[in-house]
Amino acid sequence: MKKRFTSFAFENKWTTAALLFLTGLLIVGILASWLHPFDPYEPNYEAKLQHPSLAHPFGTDYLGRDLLSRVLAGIPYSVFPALIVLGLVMVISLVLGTLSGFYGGRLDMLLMSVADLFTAVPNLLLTIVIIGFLGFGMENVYAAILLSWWAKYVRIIRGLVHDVKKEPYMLSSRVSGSFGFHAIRRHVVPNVMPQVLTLIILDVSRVILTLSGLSFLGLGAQPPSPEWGVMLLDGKNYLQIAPWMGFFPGLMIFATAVAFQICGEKLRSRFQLS
Amino acid sequence: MSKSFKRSAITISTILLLLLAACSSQTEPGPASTNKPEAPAAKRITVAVTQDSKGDRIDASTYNGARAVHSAIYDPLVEFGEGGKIGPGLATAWEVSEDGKTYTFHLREGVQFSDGSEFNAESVKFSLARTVANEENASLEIARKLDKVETPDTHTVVLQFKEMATQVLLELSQARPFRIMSPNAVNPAGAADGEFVKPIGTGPWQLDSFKEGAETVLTANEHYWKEKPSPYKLVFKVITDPQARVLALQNGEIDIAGGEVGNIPYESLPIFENNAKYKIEQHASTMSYFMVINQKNSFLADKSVRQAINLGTDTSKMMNGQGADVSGLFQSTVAFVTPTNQPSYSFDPDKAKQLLEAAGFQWNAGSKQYEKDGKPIQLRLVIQTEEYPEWKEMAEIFQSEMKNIGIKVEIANLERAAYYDALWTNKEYDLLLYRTYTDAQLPYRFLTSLFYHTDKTPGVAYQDAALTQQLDGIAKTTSPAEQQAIFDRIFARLHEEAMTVPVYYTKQTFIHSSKIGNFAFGDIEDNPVKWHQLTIEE
Amino acid sequence: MLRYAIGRLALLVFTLFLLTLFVFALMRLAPGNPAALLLQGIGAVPDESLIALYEHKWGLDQSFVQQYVTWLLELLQGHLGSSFVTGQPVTKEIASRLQPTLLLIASSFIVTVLFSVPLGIVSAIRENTLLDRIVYGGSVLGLSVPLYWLAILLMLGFGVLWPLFPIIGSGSANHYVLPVAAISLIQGAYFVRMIRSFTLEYKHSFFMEAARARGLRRRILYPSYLLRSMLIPVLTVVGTSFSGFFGAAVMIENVFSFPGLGTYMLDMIYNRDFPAIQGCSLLVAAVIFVLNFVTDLGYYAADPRVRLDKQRWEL
Amino acid sequence: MLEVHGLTITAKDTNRVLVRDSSFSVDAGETLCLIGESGSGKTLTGKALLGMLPDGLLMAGELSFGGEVMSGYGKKEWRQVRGRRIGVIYQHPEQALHPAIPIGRQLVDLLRSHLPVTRHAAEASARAMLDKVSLKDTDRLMKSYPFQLSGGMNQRVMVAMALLLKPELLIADEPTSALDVTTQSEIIALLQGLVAEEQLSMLFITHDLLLAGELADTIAVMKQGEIVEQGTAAAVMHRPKHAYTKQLLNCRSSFRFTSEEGAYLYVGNR
Repeated sequence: MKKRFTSFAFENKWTTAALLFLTGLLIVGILASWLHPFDPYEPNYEAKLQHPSLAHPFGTDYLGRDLLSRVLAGIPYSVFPALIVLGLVMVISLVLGTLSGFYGGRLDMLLMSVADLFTAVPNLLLTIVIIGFLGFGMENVYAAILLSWWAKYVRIIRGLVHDVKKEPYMLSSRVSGSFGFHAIRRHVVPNVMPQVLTLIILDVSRVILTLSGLSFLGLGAQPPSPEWGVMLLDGKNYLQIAPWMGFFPGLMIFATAVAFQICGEKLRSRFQLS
Repeated sequence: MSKSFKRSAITISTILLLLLAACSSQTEPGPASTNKPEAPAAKRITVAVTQDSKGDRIDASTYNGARAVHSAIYDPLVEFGEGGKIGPGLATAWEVSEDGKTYTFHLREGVQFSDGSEFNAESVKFSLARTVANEENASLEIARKLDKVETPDTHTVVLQFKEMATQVLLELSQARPFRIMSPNAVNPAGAADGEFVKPIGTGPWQLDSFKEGAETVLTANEHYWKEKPSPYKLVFKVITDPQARVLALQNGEIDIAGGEVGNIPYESLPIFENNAKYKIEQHASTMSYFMVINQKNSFLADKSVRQAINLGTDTSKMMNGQGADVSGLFQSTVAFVTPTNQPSYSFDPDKAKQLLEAAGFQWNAGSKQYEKDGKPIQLRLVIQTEEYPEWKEMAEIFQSEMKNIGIKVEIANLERAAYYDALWTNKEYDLLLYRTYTDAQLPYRFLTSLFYHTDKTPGVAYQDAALTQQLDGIAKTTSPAEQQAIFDRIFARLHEEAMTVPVYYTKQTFIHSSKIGNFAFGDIEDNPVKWHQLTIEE
Repeated sequence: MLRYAIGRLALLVFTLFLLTLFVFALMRLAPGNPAALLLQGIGAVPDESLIALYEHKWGLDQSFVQQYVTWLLELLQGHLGSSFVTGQPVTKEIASRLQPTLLLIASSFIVTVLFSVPLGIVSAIRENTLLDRIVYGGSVLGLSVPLYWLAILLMLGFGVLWPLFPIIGSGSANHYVLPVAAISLIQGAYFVRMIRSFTLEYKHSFFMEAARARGLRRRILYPSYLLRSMLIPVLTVVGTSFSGFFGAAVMIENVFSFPGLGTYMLDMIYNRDFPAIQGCSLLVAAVIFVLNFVTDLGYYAADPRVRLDKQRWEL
Repeated sequence: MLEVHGLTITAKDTNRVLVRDSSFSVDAGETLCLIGESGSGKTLTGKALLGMLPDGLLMAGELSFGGEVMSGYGKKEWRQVRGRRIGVIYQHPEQALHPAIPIGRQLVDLLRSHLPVTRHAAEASARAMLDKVSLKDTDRLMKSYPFQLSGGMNQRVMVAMALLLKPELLIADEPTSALDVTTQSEIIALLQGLVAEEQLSMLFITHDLLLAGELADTIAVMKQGEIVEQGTAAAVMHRPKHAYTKQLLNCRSSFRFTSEEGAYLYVGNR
């Protein structure tokens, strides 16, 4: 397995760059506390809204806090939870999507109607209730995102499973009486995985942006959290005065998204070959 | 083109058409509504507002619709002047009986409603009766205490109250709900409980057209009695997003924005400063931001902690330094506030620490917090940013200042409904950033609604028997001198018990394009600008 | 086919019923009391007596089941009760705000599909060329920019610095240009990525290689062989995007101050106007379910394996 | 007919050699069997003959077909050869046919890609070809989809499609490995008949030595990308020189029996 990984890592320069960026994120995210040049939370009124400079490569925000430190401190609040949420969404929707796509019939009907239910309910309402009910805290915001996202994935995965189920080799394996679960594990999942992986990779940045959207509607992370989505929202208010306040968190979200895309793409092609 | 391609293209397009049909099956026939062809003469002055003004349901006896539109259409009997002085409105003179139960108003002659009908005692009787009949207004003093309304002649109205009423003139001067509406505005005409038809008032404007969620258009009332009616149309355009309002000002889709009615975030002001195309108008307001204290919290029950918090708050840092003049809960523009009668806590973090230590709090060097028998001082500050976006920055500044005096503050930026739930019902806050009311509702109505404390109805912001007694005293006298003496003691009591944490005195800020001339602020914040005096210079 | 459609419709009605119950319960759980909020809005003190007055007027003092049953009976007679905030019947309010939203969603849907489906396919066919890289980069950028940011940037760019289009309200046709552009770019980015990866998947499938091995001409190979096999995945992507479009419309309507269903719904949720929220979610859900239903029919038509599952050759 | 000299296929990024310096030839009307275990490069060789190597692989060596050198062909030239002068059939016919397009249409599309024929004429010759591969009820078959047909029927359709344009060479890449034993022998019989009747030369790729022994005029044995032994069928089957060929011969089954049609029925060593 080791040889496989190194070949994967240094296959081409893009993948290497992406992997380096992600490991960098991981390391800084974990060791963040003593890595920032400045304190990400302490206001410094003399240095309000300063242009990006040598002292402050990303400039400063409306309270004079160094944006580079805040962006670095924001990693554990933005990237890690996004991955956890996506992991959970993937597991749930894979299970439900496969079951309903593979077995069909009443189970499929029921799952689809519940899925339709969750896609149709305005997810703002859902989020307000969850946060209002479970109280504040980022895990509740993520639970809300989870609840409103799983439905879409189940529907897509069901469509994919539908495709795979019709493939001839699937017919032969069912004809030969292989037990449903075995067929799913050996045939359906490996075949659906490449598409599901693409799906999930696509949505890494969207989870962070959904958070930013929720903060736009007054439900996101609490001040003074350096979560990227919230910083993006603050940046919008200072668009014409201090454009860097929105630009750099946005740039980080973009870079993270690109890195995940590249790794995901390469992982997916590896999936296909093996 | 091979057959197979045509076939698959057809399949895809049919599916798309099906989707489109399903989508637009509910749309009403007719093309997208384009603006009505503009009457060539009337040029338009466009004002940005944050919410739909529900122009077609602005009934003078209710709180429906936007305050600015309400006060542009209807006039009050008496007007609210600087510092709470009551001036003549539709009533030229008035007398208040010794026992405060009889108010006699002498009405202005020769005034007509916008539909040409006569303004007289009958129309005043109709308006007041309709407002009192509406149970939603039950909490107002006039609605509670009014006995009957007599009209000895066509231009005199006498209000008889069951018991002494001291807030009559203030309530009459407010934007809602006691302004005067023509009896023809309801069906059947003149019936106090008639069905509302169309807003007809004596004010400078009348309703021209209304497009829900988009705009309310007013035209001048040619019969306006006070000044020359405006030659232009006044358009209140709904723009919900603050940045969109800034951009709409920049590209000329709106001419005026700001104040409470269409606020422009203060951080966007630099875009318009020293810019010839725009003019920034500023005017003192009567509203101030302050923090409500929850006495149930174990730390906040201790007066020295409340005082320490006041001393530790550097209000000069708020809103980029504009908060420097904060001293006491009410601004100097509020009625009964004199330069000397409002003691206040000036910024002194060391004194704050001394107070905490005197009250038995030990400094824990490790957590850099004060604690008492092992429990560090931790407070939850609840705010909302939907109506007041600037509160987020203020909360963060407050948080860091409290850290300097060893108090840990956790900010909870709640969604609007959850915020008001916390304030009015479930009390899940230690500190809550709120704001005072404005103009005629200050100081008495604001103080009674938040600080009046009885066993049956506990005080919302603070529960203090002495303050409640003083408020009762106000209700027993109509003489300004006596009321002033009581208010002096009330302000002292507010300060002495450190019942609130004043944070910022608001200012009314309007921005308009420089082609709009003769800009003048109105008498109350609900009627912020004398719209009818505005001119358009080419 | 008919039996399948009827079964699906019955399921749809059942799900709608489930939805109304779900939204009804959700609103009772949400924090915030409609009466207190209304009183707060008009500057009165929300004390118990006034709150009780309103709650009685709106029937909120009845039990949950009672409220739901009365609401359901009213629904069957075709009206959705009247809004707390304005007192107007909800049906009238929704009707007056429906057109801008539907026009916005329909036009952005068409624009998105027209530009992103072909772009996704072409960039997959011309894999690893310059075009593919640009499309790849652009779509990732589209996936990393929040919708409200893009909307503001478009307003600044094409409404202020280079004033080509109006930026407020839905007055005339060119009021729709920037909002539709904002929605289409974001949704388009997602479509392009999905369609491109599906096309790659099918492009490398065995029957395409066999077809090339038979020397089939490109003019037949791509338009019909590749496209025909793409029908199902395209439907999957399009079929699951409707609620995404509506979510985007709510956000865009708020930034561009569109007098549509989006702003209305957001206001009503903030004011906890139960009948209005109930009515809107029912309508939105109905439209989304119908569109999902149409997509399923599309599956049926597009995939012969589903259609002719029963007619197998018996040797 | 088909001359291959020094064919070498290497992977671009890891430059691993997949097929090393292989040379063989197929004369007109003859059948060459290319034998080797899976992964020995036999399928890759088949793809190289049609210029269908997946990108990421490099081809060296000289290919000539009917006297013309093909190694330097561009896309356009290859398209003239594929399907028209060289036909291909695969192991999984139902995957090689488009799942959502009726069989008739796929045949007509093939014809119209190469010849300026009207739709009607194309359908007629398609039907004729289906008869030729002894498929019954062609009208209904033309409108059916691959998933509706059995494995054997699909393979017959593949053969019909491969021979529709009267190619000179047929490449058969393990056409019978996925079929049950009876269908397998029917397809083999069909191929033998067509080769004889059409004077067709065939490159038959398989891992089944016995099947090769029965079909082939000449046999080439491939091991890890290299042709280790080449010669007439009789020579290779009875007087194998290379140890690997002997090993392949020994592990064939210990018993066989004869079915009515005289085709050998045996249990192959999968």
